[in-house]
Amino acid sequence: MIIDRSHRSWAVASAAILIVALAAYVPYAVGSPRVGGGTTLGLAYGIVGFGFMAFVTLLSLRKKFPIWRIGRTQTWMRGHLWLGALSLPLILLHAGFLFGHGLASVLMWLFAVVYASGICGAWLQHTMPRRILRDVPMETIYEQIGHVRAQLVDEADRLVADASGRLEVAVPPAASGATVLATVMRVDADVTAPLREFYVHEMRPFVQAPSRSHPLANETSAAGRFEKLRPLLPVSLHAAVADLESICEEERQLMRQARMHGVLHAWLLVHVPLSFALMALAIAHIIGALRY
Amino acid sequence: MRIRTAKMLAERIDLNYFKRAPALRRWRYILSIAIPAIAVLWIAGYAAAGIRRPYSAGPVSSAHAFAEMKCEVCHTSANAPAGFRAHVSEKACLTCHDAPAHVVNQTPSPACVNCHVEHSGRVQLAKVGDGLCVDCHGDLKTMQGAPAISTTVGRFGSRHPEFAAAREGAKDPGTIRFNHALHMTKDGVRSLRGIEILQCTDCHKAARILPPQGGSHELRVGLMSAANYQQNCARCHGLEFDYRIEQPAPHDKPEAVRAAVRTALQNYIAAHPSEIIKPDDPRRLPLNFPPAAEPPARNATEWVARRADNGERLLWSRCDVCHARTGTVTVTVPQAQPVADPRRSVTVTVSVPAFAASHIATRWMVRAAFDHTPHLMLQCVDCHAAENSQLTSDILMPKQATCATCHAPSRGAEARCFECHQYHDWRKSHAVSPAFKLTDFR
Amino acid sequence: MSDQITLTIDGRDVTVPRGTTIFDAARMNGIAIPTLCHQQNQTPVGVCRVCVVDVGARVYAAACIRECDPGMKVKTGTEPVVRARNTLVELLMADHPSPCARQQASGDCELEAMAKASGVSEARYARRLSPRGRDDSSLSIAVDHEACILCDRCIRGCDEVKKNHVIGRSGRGYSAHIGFDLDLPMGSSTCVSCGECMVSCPTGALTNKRVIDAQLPGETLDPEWILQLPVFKGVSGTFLELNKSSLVKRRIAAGEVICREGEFGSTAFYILEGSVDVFIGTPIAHVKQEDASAGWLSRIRSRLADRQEHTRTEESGRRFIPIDAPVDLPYDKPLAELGAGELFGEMTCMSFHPRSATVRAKTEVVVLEMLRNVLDILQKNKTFRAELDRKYRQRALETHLRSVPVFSSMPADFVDYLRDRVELSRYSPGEVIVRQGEAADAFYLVRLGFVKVSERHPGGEVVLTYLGRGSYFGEMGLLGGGVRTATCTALDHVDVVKIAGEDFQLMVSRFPDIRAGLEKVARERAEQNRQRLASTEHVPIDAFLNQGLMEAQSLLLLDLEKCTRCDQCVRACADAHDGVTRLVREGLRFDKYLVASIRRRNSMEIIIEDWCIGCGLCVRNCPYGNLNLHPFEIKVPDPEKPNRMIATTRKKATGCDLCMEHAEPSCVYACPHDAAHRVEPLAFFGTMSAVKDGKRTGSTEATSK
Amino acid sequence: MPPRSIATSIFDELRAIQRAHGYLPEGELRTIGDRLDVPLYRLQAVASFFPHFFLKPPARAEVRVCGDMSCHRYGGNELRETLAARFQGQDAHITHVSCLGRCDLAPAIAVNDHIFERTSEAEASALIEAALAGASPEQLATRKHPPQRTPVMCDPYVAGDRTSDLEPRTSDLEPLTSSQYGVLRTYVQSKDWPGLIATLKASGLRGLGGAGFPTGMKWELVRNQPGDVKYIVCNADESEPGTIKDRHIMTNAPHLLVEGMILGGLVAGARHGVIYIRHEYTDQEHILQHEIDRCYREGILGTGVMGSDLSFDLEVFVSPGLYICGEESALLEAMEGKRAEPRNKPPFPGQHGGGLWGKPTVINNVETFFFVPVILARGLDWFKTAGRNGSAGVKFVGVSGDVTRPGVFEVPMGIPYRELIEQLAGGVAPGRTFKSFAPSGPAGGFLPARMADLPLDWNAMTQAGATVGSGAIVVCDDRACMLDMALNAVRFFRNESCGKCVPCRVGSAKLTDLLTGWTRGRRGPNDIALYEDLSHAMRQTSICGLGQVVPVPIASVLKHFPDEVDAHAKGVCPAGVCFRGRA
Repeated sequence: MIIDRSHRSWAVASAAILIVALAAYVPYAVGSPRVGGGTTLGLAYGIVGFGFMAFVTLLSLRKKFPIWRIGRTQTWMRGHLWLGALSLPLILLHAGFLFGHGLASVLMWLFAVVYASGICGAWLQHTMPRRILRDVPMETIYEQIGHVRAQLVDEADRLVADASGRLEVAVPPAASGATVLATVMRVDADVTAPLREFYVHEMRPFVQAPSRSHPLANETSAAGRFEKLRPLLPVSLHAAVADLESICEEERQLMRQARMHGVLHAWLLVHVPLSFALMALAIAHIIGALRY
Repeated sequence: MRIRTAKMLAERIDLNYFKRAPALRRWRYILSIAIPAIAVLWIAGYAAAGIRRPYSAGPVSSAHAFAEMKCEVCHTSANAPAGFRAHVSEKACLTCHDAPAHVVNQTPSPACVNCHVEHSGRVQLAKVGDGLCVDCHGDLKTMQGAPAISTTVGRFGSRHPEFAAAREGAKDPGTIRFNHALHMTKDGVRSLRGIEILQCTDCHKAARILPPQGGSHELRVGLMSAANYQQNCARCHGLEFDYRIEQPAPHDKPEAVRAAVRTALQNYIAAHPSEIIKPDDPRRLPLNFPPAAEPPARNATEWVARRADNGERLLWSRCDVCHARTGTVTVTVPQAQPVADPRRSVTVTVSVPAFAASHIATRWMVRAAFDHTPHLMLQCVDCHAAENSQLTSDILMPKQATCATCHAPSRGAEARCFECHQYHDWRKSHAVSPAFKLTDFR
Repeated sequence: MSDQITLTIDGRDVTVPRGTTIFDAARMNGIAIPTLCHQQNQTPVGVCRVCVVDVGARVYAAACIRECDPGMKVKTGTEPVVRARNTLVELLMADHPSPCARQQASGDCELEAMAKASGVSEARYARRLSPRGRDDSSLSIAVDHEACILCDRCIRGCDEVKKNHVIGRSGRGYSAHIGFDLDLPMGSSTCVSCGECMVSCPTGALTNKRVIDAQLPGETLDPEWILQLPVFKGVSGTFLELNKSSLVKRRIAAGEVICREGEFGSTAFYILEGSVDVFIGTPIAHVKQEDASAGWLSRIRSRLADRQEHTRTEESGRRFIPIDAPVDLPYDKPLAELGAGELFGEMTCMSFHPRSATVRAKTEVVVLEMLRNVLDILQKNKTFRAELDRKYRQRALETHLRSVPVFSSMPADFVDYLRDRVELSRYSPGEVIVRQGEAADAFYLVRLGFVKVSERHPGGEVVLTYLGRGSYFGEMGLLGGGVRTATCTALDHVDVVKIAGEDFQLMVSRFPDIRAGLEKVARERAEQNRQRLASTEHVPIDAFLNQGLMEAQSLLLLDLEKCTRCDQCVRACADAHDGVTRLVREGLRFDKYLVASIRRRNSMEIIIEDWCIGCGLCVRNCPYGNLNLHPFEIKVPDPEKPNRMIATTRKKATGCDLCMEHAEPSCVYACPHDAAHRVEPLAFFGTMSAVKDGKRTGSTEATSK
Repeated sequence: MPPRSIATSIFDELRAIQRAHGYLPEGELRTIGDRLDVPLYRLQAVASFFPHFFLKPPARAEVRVCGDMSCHRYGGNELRETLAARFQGQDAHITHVSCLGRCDLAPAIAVNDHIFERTSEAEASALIEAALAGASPEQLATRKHPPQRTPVMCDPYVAGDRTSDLEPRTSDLEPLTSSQYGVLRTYVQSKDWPGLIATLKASGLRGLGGAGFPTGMKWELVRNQPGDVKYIVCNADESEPGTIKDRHIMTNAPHLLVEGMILGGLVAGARHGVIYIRHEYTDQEHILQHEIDRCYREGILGTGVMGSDLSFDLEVFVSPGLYICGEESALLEAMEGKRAEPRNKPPFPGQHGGGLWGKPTVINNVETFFFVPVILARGLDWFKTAGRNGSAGVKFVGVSGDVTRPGVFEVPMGIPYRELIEQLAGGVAPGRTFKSFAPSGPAGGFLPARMADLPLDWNAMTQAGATVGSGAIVVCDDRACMLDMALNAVRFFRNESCGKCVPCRVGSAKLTDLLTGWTRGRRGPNDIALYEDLSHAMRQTSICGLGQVVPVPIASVLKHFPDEVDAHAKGVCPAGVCFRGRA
């Protein structure tokens, strides 16, 4: 979610809450013999802060039921961002800016990590989509990259087969674990031989299982590779070569997309589980606090 | 060119793909369950192992350190409703501690833990924050009647009322004329032993003050004792009244002084009957007592009477140096006649001067305690402006601001209420018998 | 001048009539000259050159076409001649997909036989690099251009022998190939599938196509017998012989079910005797897919999701359910009867749609069950069409007219008047029915299939609407300026009822309420078009047209600068639609937006009715890939034992419905990142392009060729 | 006024649609089919045959770059690739086109059917950008060079600039009569047709289109065919790379062509004549049409030629354009509205069943018709002695390629090629070596420079294994790789093959592939045998001359430059042309 002008009311409200909280805290911190969760105000901070955190955590539950008409997810997301952001000052006020001991300290650290990852995530969500849009014009659905890739292999196979008559690629049984392609090719002076050779030995392994170390994974070296290939082939094949090049480009973009998608979503691996842990421990903390 | 129409792109997609979670999402699910589970297991593990440290709110005070791992010592659940809440009860505290009440008509009667907050580290529980006091004293209400003290007390140095003694217009209630400036002159004072430079401590000494009713708590040490004639004044301000008698008159009530003078003279003449007729040595008479041209005494009684009158006159004038004479009183004294028959007792009524009571204040701040001991590194005059004081009525107590020079939050010296004031009225304290043995906590 | 001439062939003196070709002269004398392009029943063309012989001239002569000259010395088998001939065979073999379809099927590919005979085992020449491809569009003839040697035999067969004039050469030089009509796919051409071309073809280029290898169950018929049936008059006997297994006669006892709604089929039925009931047992109304995830969870879901009961305005006023037969079923009582001489299952057979209704024999019936190839032939057969049309006029025209709300009030006498005056026409997929700008001379009622209505614009074509059975078109031209305002194109096999202009004018003048109804609809249509076009002024129309966005009423746009690709929208869509998503997060791009789904409404809408039969036509025709077929498991009553329920899987087309039962589309509602938007495309992109001041980047994908 | 055309109107119909829509939409084709009652496949057959017609909407800029022979020498193919790369992704379709007939002003390109000569890359780019920006054809046309009109030396009617010192034998000719069509007038009055034929036979005038069939015999043959309806056709479809002489004649002496055709028509008994002109020669078409209109106005054409009882109509037929249309029977097919596929011969056009619409037809080249009135006007003796070294006559030759003054030259027969190339055409560029020359475009093969001393003479050339052909001399200097030139020539034939017969359709493609392999150093051990088999089959079995001459360029290169060909097999291109761009 991009934080833009449409967030103004949220920002104002958050600022107001923050100001109120701070305003209440100042005399409290000055006047009260002690600060912290045990005091009335501290407890109040704790309750409100926990409330925010709980709401913020509920986003993931809300996402499980996308069509529930319980407020637009977007609103929830805004709440997630702003109330989540507010929860830190409130919890700090609750704790009197102390990290506490034992569980409380673990909570604080967890909270810090969750918060930091959240900030990081917000930043990523702010920037990565633009980068993906810019760098991966042939983007597809992340979950379908494998599927699309298989279709690209098919497309390339067909392309080469169409261009050069037949393509006999025997893939050894997967059980053997070998990735080397056994190929049977005609040996006569066939103008398409360089194409097939290139395809079977270089491009197909790349398209099938792209690796970043493969020469075709690099735009420049791939372009060079195709430039070398072209003069070996009759002009009539150049269209096919251009198509293959485009397939490689798509392949590269898919790799890039997978990578960028990983970056865009990896923080969630930290954020979400830890926030659940945080909630679990926070509840333990609350129980402890209520009991003792 | 490869044709990539929207439709072709869309058709590449397996329509049910979203039902299968990709690695990232799967890991998110796994971790979302695993990590909270680990967290719960961690906390539950401690609970199972009986280790309470993780959910201790913090280390307990040094005094209670012995019970740090035994929560139930304080968190008794016996009286908790439904058995869940285990807040620290008054009873738990009072098991070991005597905590007399504050004042009878205070409005709320806070629980111990309201002020003495545990789990805040190795602190002294007695040192409670001002807020707790200010809560009430900031806007004091009482159950009944108007409070005798300021009802709006706040932080020391700013919202704390000026010490009553040091307020504008306050006067020292003492009646003893004492010119501090005169005594504290740098040139010293002339005494019988020559020029003497006086130190404050020559007159003022710290003293212990015990609670009036024999309670166990000392009120405070290090108050200054009141100056004392015998110790501090007599050396210079002697009460000799006759050159023949070495013993000075006692520093006592006038009638006692009269009796003592007469007794001393009677005893002297009895011992020296020859001197009845011997006139006084004019050189040894006080300057303002010119020798009377009168005939020699006829008898001892007359001699005593004459000499006693002189001596008393002298002495009363001496009293007037320090004490304020309020008039005369009539007292009945025994007849000063030669006693033929000692069994006969004849009394006469005489009049003697009367003096105001001295009213020397020994404790200026009655609601607070001050200990001079920690302040010994200071010069007395740093706080007490005695050097220039010429009048008894001058208040020499420092003002609040003087204290706040150091006793301010920003200056380091303790400025909280408990520094000077006591919450518990220790006058009402009583002994408590210990409920635990040390071995309980081994 | 003598009529007989004498010449020498391979050293033998032969005498032949003047005008005899060397080939014939040699053959008459027992000398076989190999050839590929020559057939006795066709005019020689001399293009394969395999029959070349040495006549002592500068170059060899093609024996098949060269007439004998007196005293000519012909050598047919000298080493250089054979060498040249073998080279030709080798050249052809180089590009031949050996073994070709013919060789595989019957082992009689003439080229391969010749290659084998002349010892050409493997061509030494490089293979063709630009494939000419296959054409699988015809129902009865498979075309493999790869195997074509351009012998022109099919061309002459089609032209000279059958006088059908369909096949010709297209292109030039090495890229020349045979083409049908304007080089159309054979199935879309005017080819009548007479089979002459495939009989003529020496290789596997044109081969008989078996729709299914298996024999249809039933009584196989002798072509002679079939040809005696009036409706088969004029059908090629060769064809029937070749496709014997595709047409059977079946006798069905009363009460037996002939076909069942929802089933897939590939046959059509022609009733010879008896009558049948046609009915819909279970309109797949509101068929929902069971959500496999969790019972209670989905219950909670649906409870919280707060659906409104909603009837689409488009549905109201419907009184008939169109089915794959010459009758419509009344909405409230879906039952009809068909009798002898009627054909049903046409759409199923032609387009492999699932059956749209259940048919049960009312009496004992005799039907001809046929596969697509036979039906195709029949439909091209004038006799058969005439018979079908007669039937239609008699019984279906009236119900059909009345199924259109505007005509429901038409009195019976006028229907009678129209009965014989209307023209019944048929169009193949892609064929233009009326063309924008032409004079409006008729009014059309769609009988079968789907019609695309589009307008021409400088930037391209704007699709205005799609019409199906029960819709009509052509009224705007007739009521308005007399000029067609839009082009109507057949999307699949389309049958229309054509009411001539004067009849139409008569109708509207006699029935003012019909006129008013038509004019109202016409005004609405015109107004919609006008508004849409008026708002396009701000939008770069070519880019819009390229992407087809013009045709949308509402788009789901994903702002790719905001979208984190979290897939919430897809999940929400699936949740809202019984576990299948109608939203595919891939496809059109416009600027920074991904157009994830497209929704049309009013005249532009694709309404997926509850009686969707899962034919997939809409899915195939959707240019965006926004309509998809999903399998739904449903329980339907067993038509044979009404008390029993049987589970079947039905496919149902789905498309974005804007989550009509909710206030806001679920996808937009569920987007956490403010990236999903439902927009009205013209307004939205209009503003956007105005803001961007024309610095539009356009799409990188969709328009690339 | 001219009567209704005897040629088909189908191309006019198609052109009209194409003018209206920019291409041939399916619906329009269906409409014509219905109207003319022509099966659709016939329309498709011709529309897809001629590159002139678009079956799909054309690009905004349809750019066709010539890369044959001379244009190849001037970098036409590189220009095409550069432009293609530069305008990739734009609405410009840049493709190869066979010879545009501007060999003396190479390289030539056509933008939206307008031809531009000697086009640099910058000029071409500017043109394409103008076209992309929407410049109309008329606007583009303003950038063209107008045709240069120079008088023809041997024109008996016009006193031209006769100061040329290059042509001593023809430049001092004086006009014999001031009135054009004088010869025709004489013969219309005398009707001495057998005499005319005798004169032509005596002059030894041959068909100058390349085949060299004696003209007098041809005319006599048609004249003697039974039947009333005969036709006479002028083959002005000059499409062979290097051949530009007819363009020169049509530009500068249209009246002699028309006069020759009328004479031919009257001799042969044809009432109708058609000038079949290639569509790239728009200017010439206009010049001829203008001349024809003038003739109709002056009573030279039409009913009653010059007041006599003889009638003759003449029209211009614009070819839908292809090299194969230069083949006489293919030309007739095209005129009949069919695919321009050559017919099996016999019957020949002059015979019954072989000509236009099956009628006996005289078909001659522009130059042939041109020389008829010239010879008749100037007399046999002049013609016989006009040549050098015993050769008879005058010839127009086009010299192009690596010479400094390319152009069309009117030269005496028998002049040595070396003189023609090195003196008249200015020779190769300074510092370059004259390496080889093609005496007759691609069809005549390549001869080494040492054979340049051969005279321009039919017999001498035939003896040397070459041909005078159409007089399209293309010169190569030492920068040319002969294998590459042979490939270029073979590729031209492949591109122009009509596809009717197997040897030419498949063989030309396979031969191109084979030679392409050679230029890339891929020559198998059996390739020569393969080539010989293929060459034999093509020469012997192709229906028409195109197929038969496909192997000629490579045969001549193998014969005269074997070392250069062999070097390629070792991966070396002595001229440094091939293998460029290879890593």
